[in-house]
Amino acid sequence: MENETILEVNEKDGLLIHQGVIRVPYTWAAGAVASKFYVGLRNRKIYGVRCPTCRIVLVPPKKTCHRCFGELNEWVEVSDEGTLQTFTVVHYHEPELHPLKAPFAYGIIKLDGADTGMTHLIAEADLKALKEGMRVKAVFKEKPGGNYLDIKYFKPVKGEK
Amino acid sequence: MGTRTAIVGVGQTNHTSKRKDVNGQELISEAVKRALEDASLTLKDIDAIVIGNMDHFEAINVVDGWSVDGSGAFMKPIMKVTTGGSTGGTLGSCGYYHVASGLFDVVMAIGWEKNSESDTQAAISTCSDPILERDFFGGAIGPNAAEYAMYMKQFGATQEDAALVAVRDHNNAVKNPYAHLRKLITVEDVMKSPMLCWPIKLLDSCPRSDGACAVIYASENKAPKITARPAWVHATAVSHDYVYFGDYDWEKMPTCQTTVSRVYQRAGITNPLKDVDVMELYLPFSTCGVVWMEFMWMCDAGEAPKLIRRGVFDMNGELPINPSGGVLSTNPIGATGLIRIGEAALQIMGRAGERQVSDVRTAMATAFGSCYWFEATILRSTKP
Amino acid sequence: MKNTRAAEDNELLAISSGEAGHVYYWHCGSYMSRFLLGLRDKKTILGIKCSGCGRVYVPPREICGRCFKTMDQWVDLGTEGSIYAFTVVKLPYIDPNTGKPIKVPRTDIYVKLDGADTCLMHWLDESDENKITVGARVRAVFKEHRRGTIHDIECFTQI
Amino acid sequence: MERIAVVGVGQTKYERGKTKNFAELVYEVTRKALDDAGMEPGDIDNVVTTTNDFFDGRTIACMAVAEAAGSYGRDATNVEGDGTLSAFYGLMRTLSGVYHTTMVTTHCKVSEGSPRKIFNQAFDPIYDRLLGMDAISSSALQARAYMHRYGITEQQCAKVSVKNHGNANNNPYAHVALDITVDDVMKSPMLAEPIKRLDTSPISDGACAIILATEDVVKKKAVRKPVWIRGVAHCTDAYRLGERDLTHSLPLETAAKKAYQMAGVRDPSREIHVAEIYDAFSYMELMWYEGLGFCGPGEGGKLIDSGATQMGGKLPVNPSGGVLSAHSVQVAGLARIAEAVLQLRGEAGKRQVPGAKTALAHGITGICAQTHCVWVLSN
Repeated sequence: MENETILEVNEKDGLLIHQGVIRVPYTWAAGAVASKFYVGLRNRKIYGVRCPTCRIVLVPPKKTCHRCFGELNEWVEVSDEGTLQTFTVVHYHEPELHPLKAPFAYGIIKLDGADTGMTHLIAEADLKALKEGMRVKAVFKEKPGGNYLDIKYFKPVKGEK
Repeated sequence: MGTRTAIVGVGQTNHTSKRKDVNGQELISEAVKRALEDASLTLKDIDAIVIGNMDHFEAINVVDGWSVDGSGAFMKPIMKVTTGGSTGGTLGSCGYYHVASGLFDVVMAIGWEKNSESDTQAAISTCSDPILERDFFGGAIGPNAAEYAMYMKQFGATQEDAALVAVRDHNNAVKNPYAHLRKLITVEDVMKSPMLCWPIKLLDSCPRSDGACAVIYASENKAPKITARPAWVHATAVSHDYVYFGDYDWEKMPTCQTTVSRVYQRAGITNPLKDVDVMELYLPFSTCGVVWMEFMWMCDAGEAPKLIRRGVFDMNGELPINPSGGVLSTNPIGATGLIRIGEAALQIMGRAGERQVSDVRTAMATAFGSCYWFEATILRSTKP
Repeated sequence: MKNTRAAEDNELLAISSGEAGHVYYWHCGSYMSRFLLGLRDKKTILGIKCSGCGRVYVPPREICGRCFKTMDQWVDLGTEGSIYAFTVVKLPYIDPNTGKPIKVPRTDIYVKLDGADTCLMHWLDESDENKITVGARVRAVFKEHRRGTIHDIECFTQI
Repeated sequence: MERIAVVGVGQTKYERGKTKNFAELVYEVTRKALDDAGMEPGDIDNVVTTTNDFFDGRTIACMAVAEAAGSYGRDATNVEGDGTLSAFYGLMRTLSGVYHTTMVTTHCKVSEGSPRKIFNQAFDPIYDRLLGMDAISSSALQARAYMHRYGITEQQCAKVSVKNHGNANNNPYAHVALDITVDDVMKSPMLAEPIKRLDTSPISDGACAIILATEDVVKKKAVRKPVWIRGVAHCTDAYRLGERDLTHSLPLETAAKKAYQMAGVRDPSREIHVAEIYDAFSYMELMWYEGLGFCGPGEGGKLIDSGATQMGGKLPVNPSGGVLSAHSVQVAGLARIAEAVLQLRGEAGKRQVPGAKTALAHGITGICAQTHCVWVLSN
């Protein structure tokens, strides 16, 4: 069965169903821009880029502005605190996908100093008390791995219910 | 009748084995910016975009949406087309039909691949039917090797004849600043390179590359305003005849024969050696540059080695093939076919730099992939 | 991936997908199922003939693309044929099924079964290319334990 | 634009776990579309197939359906995305003067793969893919943003589910037909707030094909009841959710305006007689009402409350039951076109909107409907 695509064969009414798995491993180059962002997270700093034409700060950063197609190279540090724009509390289980166990929340957070929202996880929170406009703060991972989860999640700022 | 359509701009990245400094979107944007610059246009002038690659090389679903930051498709129409190795040809056709339909004036086709992000052979082997063929599909090399083995036996051709094709393409690439492999080689180098699948050796084979290419198509109203010498599309054709790899009648390359006959007929070409000035052919192996010549009406059966030995297809020959260095020197798979079209267009437009063939009026580009599918495009300096 | 000592401005990171796999349940459909059950239960290879053009297809399928017609003439092709093409794979590329390198050398062949117009792909139990010739006669070797996959044929062997 | 007609349509019944393979599904619908058009395979001069390598579990997935779509000996190509986009490419090819009769096919067996993981692969591998979002959780972010901004209620979304699942009772191709109440929807299990089980579309397998032809072909072949394409447009939003206005679909509005302009439609709420739109989740139908100009911004809830979009209303939306009752992903948009065609021919059976003369079909693709494609058709 090694080197065979088909792992399981199911038969029903003379018809076969073949079960297999595709496991092609990928390594995606983050590129210079995202790398700089992740190096920043390692130092607990969140960087964005300013588009001089559109006068907006984009977080996470990117190389080209989607609006004016200009090259972005004006780096700015933004706050690790921001406002929750929208969110959802997830109740179903998808262990191979979800970094947290349901129930947990996803949100779009506009960090102070940024003009675009950042999608992320919301935890250490009373999920029933989440609301739009709520203040949240990034919780950094102890041992950064150089990826999006170097921010573990966002949590409500103290004083928020 | 449809709108007459021309290519007015071409941009490509400096292709290489691995681009760590950019992600996929950023790689794409390099080609897009160069194409816009080549045509002296801005993104505002682009009415629609088509993009393509092969999904399992990078594992990005809905590439059209993902690409926006690189392709410039924000608040524009974009769609994705893909047909495996021939994706680049498919993209060119799609760009052409966008304009020919009369619905869009200026359209950009983008092909890209970051082959470094996965194991190319693992990803490509998923193109075969999982129930039947996946575990036995070691790539296109097997049949192509057998094809050449039979050709040698039947016509007395040699491995050196194929090596001459490899030398031609590799050495042409030296003059192409965008090519991935740019090193002068000799027939001896080819013959001494490691045997991959007898009689095909390493230097007879295409590399895998990271790269992107963008080609801008414009309508007959817009094209002459954008550039003084547009490359007019006279014909495109494709043949997708087969489903299983085992179905293929590869001894006769019927998909190549069908496609080539169709474009020649549509463009009024009877003798390509006389009627076409330059060709950019998707030759995945040097051996194809020998065997397929007869299917492309270049010569009678088995005569190709004579033409190759005589240098007919060299830069200074009667019909230069692959001045860019071809697929043997550069192969970001989803872009490869589009690079052929872009290079053919540059030859017509007279913008091919050091690899320019003089006075090109008719150029042909092909693409090849999937289940031995074949695509072809004929470009001319005159309106159809 | 995590070179923390590199200078900040030059450090280039990469993101890895890890070992995740994607599970699929491919339905074989009635034609392919009958073919696979032929291997499993009768140790024979079935093809199908088009009443329009007379081509015999293996693997069998519902339609002849050339004639755009439904096919229903099943043909028992037996177990023998000849090698149409072959390649000895020497590059241990990543097996998309396991994420690990395949075992090499491995000989992939295109077999033209007697009476068929298309080829069946499989393995040959010979990895020395000097001992393999195009046109050589081959026979399917069946496994003892068969479950209705193409691997019910262990491999082909030269007669 | 030269007049191009849809001359034939074919659909499978949508269901989970269809036993036919990809090619057999596609052959079923190409055969049906040819019979429907009164054409022979020889009348088709080119083919556009639609595949997705992730759903099909193979790269170059279009290989599997080439014979079944009729690609042998013909110029053929392949789109990856919603079927409305493949049909649009088919329209371009038919208009180009190179071809005259185009077969467009699409198939998807959502049940064979892992749809949530497949959808997750649309997220950026460099950034937020690791969050593990899929169609439900990302759409939930959009649903809440939209509902919060305009005060749309969960009950109003539930009404879409009740309407469309009910309409599905009249559609023999539909996968999930239900007689349910708003209360049933509200009580169905919460998946990702505010989206509940009955606000979502099912996992369906199926295929659809349509044939496009020039006016000359329509005349020559004496096509019965051609349905004319009056306007088509598509448009794409920013990639990242945080860069979009999730509460208002600018690309939908843009595509709709362009399609209406081509079609000469000034007031869609009066001139469109029936619409088949891509309601992957119940809230989407309300948002798309607004983007399509069936009502003003934020008035989607009021429009469903008014009953205008029910069968018998002023502008019935999704008489077929829509995507909520059959969601064979890449097929869903082309099925909307096929359903619109049946309506305009007066052949929609029990789901027929009487006297429909102008119909709208709509498709989406991408995270939170990043791309929209709008079709206006008339008889």
